[in-house]
Amino acid sequence: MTFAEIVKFIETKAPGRSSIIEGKEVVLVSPADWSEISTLLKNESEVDFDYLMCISSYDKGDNKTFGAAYNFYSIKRQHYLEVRVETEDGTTIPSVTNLWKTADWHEREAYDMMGLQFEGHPDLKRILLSEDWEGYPLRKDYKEPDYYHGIPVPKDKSYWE
Amino acid sequence: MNSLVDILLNSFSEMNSVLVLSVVLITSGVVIFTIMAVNALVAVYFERKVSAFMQDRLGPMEVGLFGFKGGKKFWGGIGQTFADAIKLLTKEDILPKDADRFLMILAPFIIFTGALLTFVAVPLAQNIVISDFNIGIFYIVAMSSVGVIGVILAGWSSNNKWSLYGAMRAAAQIISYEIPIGLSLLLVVLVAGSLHLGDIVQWQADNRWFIFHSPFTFLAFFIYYISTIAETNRTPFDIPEAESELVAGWMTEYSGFRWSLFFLSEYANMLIVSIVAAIVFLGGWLSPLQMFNILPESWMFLDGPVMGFFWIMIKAVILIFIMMWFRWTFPRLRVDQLMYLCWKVFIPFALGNLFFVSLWELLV
Amino acid sequence: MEEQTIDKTVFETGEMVLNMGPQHPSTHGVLRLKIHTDGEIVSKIEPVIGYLHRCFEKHCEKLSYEQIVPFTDRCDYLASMHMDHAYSIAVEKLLDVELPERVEYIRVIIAELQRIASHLVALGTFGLDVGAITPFTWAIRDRERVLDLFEALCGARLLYNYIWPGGVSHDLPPKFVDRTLEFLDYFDPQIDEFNNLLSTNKIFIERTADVGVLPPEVGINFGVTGPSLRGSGVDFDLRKNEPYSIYDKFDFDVPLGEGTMGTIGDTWDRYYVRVLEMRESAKIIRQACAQLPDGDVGEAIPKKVRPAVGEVYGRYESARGDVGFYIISNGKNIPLRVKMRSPAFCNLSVLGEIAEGWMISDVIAILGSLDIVLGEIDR
Amino acid sequence: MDASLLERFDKDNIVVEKLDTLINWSRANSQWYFQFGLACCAIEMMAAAAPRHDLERFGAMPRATPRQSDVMIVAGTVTLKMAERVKRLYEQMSDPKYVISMGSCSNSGGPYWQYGYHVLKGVDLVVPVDVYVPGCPPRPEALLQGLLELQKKIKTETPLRKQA
Repeated sequence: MTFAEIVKFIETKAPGRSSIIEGKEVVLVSPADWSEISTLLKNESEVDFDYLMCISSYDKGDNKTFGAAYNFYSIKRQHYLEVRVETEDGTTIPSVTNLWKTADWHEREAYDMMGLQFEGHPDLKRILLSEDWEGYPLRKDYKEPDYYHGIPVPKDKSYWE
Repeated sequence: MNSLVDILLNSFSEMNSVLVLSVVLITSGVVIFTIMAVNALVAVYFERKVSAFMQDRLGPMEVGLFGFKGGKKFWGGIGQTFADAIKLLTKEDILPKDADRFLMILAPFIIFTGALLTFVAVPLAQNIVISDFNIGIFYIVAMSSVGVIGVILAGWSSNNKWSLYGAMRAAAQIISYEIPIGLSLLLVVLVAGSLHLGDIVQWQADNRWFIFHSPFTFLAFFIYYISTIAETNRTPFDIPEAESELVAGWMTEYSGFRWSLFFLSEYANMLIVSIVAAIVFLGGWLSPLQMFNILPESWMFLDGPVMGFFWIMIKAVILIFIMMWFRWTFPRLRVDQLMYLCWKVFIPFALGNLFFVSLWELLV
Repeated sequence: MEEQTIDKTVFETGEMVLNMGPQHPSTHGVLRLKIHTDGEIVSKIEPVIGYLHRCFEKHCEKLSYEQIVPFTDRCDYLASMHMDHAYSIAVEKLLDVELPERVEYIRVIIAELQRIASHLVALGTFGLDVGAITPFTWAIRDRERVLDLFEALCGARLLYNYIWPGGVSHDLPPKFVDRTLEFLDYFDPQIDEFNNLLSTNKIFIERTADVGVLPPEVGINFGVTGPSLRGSGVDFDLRKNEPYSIYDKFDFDVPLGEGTMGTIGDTWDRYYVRVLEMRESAKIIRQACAQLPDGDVGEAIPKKVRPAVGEVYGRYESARGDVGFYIISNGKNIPLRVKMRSPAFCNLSVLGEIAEGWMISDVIAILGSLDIVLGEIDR
Repeated sequence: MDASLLERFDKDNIVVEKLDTLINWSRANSQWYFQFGLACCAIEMMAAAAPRHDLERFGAMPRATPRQSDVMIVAGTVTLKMAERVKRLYEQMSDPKYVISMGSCSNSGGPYWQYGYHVLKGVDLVVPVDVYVPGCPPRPEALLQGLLELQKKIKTETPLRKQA
């Protein structure tokens, strides 16, 4: 199926719940509708997205809008779809762990790096950084700490120059 | 008058009995310790070279012996094991804070004592033996099991989970594999009618080597040999130390001198089981020349008693080499497969062997 | 007499939590596994990762498109060329440039050589995990020959920085094709030798056959890709399914696990698929070398990489599976966001699912068969 | 007896000096290294141990446990999450112990020096380093030279006498 066909299919099944970002082959879904749409993508045999490739979190740079981009692929039907769920900081995105197990670690990573909250995730904790790390490093306004457990993080650059 | 202890007892017989006892003990101890140390030095170098050649490497090359650089290709690195030994002796010995200090110190000595005591009855040739027991085989089998106590203590006292796993595995493995070893040796005892190692070799001189005696003794040799590999914790049965699984198994927390005692005992055990296999199944200090009888009469000096040490060592070294060959070729078995091999393959076969060899002796 | 009370907790039994790593001989780097065990049997595994988190994605936000290439190298350090290639493909998709044919051929030759090198390490270390040391040294010995080729190509042994967005850094050195073919002639019999030493060894089969079976549905659901998924019999290889570069011009098979020694998708299958893939890679290299056209490799390299606003999801079949680069551009020469979809990250997440109920030794074998590289997992 | 020799005998103790040489010789030539692969450099460390380069020629062989190893080759990037473990593993090693810092990352943070918020800028911030091997990654030959430099350093030690 091509992108247009997939969009049409989603529109017939769940009218008005999704939109297309202009000029791009990307479906935009609001967090409130995401659990419905994701169930549709997984379970309807016409689309049958059995393989969730990647969840990429992003920060638009205005300190407010954060989003997650979901890249799907269907190994059976060999087609591709990108869905974005955007949220203002503070609102949560429904987790898709119950549909795709691989989302477990990807969502934990998005939480760890960007601070996105996933509702319904079984064990949402940091994955790459230590439990006691402060801040979300991939946010544009992140400042790296001076010390971590007494170890200096940015090395004193004075004697290098 | 054919063992070191006898000779010592006779030569010092006029002295006070306490003095005699201590002289005998110290002399024998020093002799055995020397044998073990030399064995470990040679065997470690041998092992490193063998492994290197199997892996397309060169092995130790650069370490000469105090300025002596050695030959070009093979003998390079001849000082390697000396350097290792001195380094290990001068290295810090760590006792972890939460370890059971007493047991942790005791364990290596138990293992070492086990190997040392076993050596008492192991002949290096006809009449070259520390003490000539008339129940030699029985004594060796009994004494070589002492070591496992040390292994369990070492694993338990280290207060390390890897060590504990290693110890539990070792306990299961070593005790299990003693049964097929005992059964295979029993078969030889049954045929030869003696527990005395000299008598067993004499029987082989009169008849033929045990490995060629009957199909059942042939099989028994392999059961014995493979079981001894398991008994000495060598690959493919090295699951108690299993470097890629248990870090270093029951030796994980040991360092320096105490660890070198483990090392010494391991190689001593290899030598012991190989010599026992050579004596019991491969004709001990008998030369293979007599058996095949292809060389002219003038060569028969090779067959004499003087050459006994040479022949027994040749056989033992070949067996040790095969052990090393295994180690650098095979992957490692899993715990349950190891126990399966012992309880469901070796022990039934060894028992069957025992039965059939009795029939063989009756009928043939 | 005082009444004696017995502390009942003494007799209670419970699970033991074993902490494997971050420093352990067979965790392939700095992975930590929290293993809940009942005796030798493993009841639960929790992988703890992040001990090699080197802030790749942060660097991507600070550096220009060209400057990111060395960092992609260091992600999957066993298959650096694949990472470069994957990233370059994604950036080229964003830039919409057409490459000279020679560049594509060079890239394919290099990528397949890299696949051989990477699989050799994977197989060797897998041998190490199950306790066989010699296969490892043999594999490294053969890998050195591939590294020799790469060294002639770009002067580096491990991290190459050779494939760039828009091309390759420079043309093949003289006689490179001859030397490559020479290597392949040497290498084909080595695979047989390796099989004799390890793959068909009875003990090895006992250790790996029927162990840690990964059912295809579970694998797909967990996002497992690459040889690990193909070992379960799923015919999914991007080189065939969605041919990128010029893979549609070559004739090769995609080896699948067939359950030769046990169940489909067991550890042995995952292992053996890699052995077969090395043969297929050799096949591709031979074809590419025969067809290699002349031309200028520097033709398409853009002076300055400054893509238009947009985003792209580039996919690539690396030695470990499906690598994805999700790049969002805001029109500057520095990307807004680069997210790397790491195959080993997803492959590792399935470990807890398939390794439960097996023994500690099996967990190590299963982990080895998933062929993880921590640099790529933690990024 | 020569007065100067006598003086030397009193001051330095010739016997101890010779023993020092022996111990240094053994320590220098039996550097068992701790398998401490962290990242990219670990692959080059493995290559150094493998057939073509063969670290074992110099008597170095890998040990899996810190207790039995003499030299820790920090091969790869040390992250902040890992730093405390590195320190702990170093403390678990038995004396005398040495550290070879292999590669730019463990020397100084390497390419991750500027923006790596989670990368330790040099392993020398947590453990004392004896030899730095530069390179990203260093070639196996470079590691071999690092080992030889360490041997030279060990041979200048005086383990039995008080340090001046």
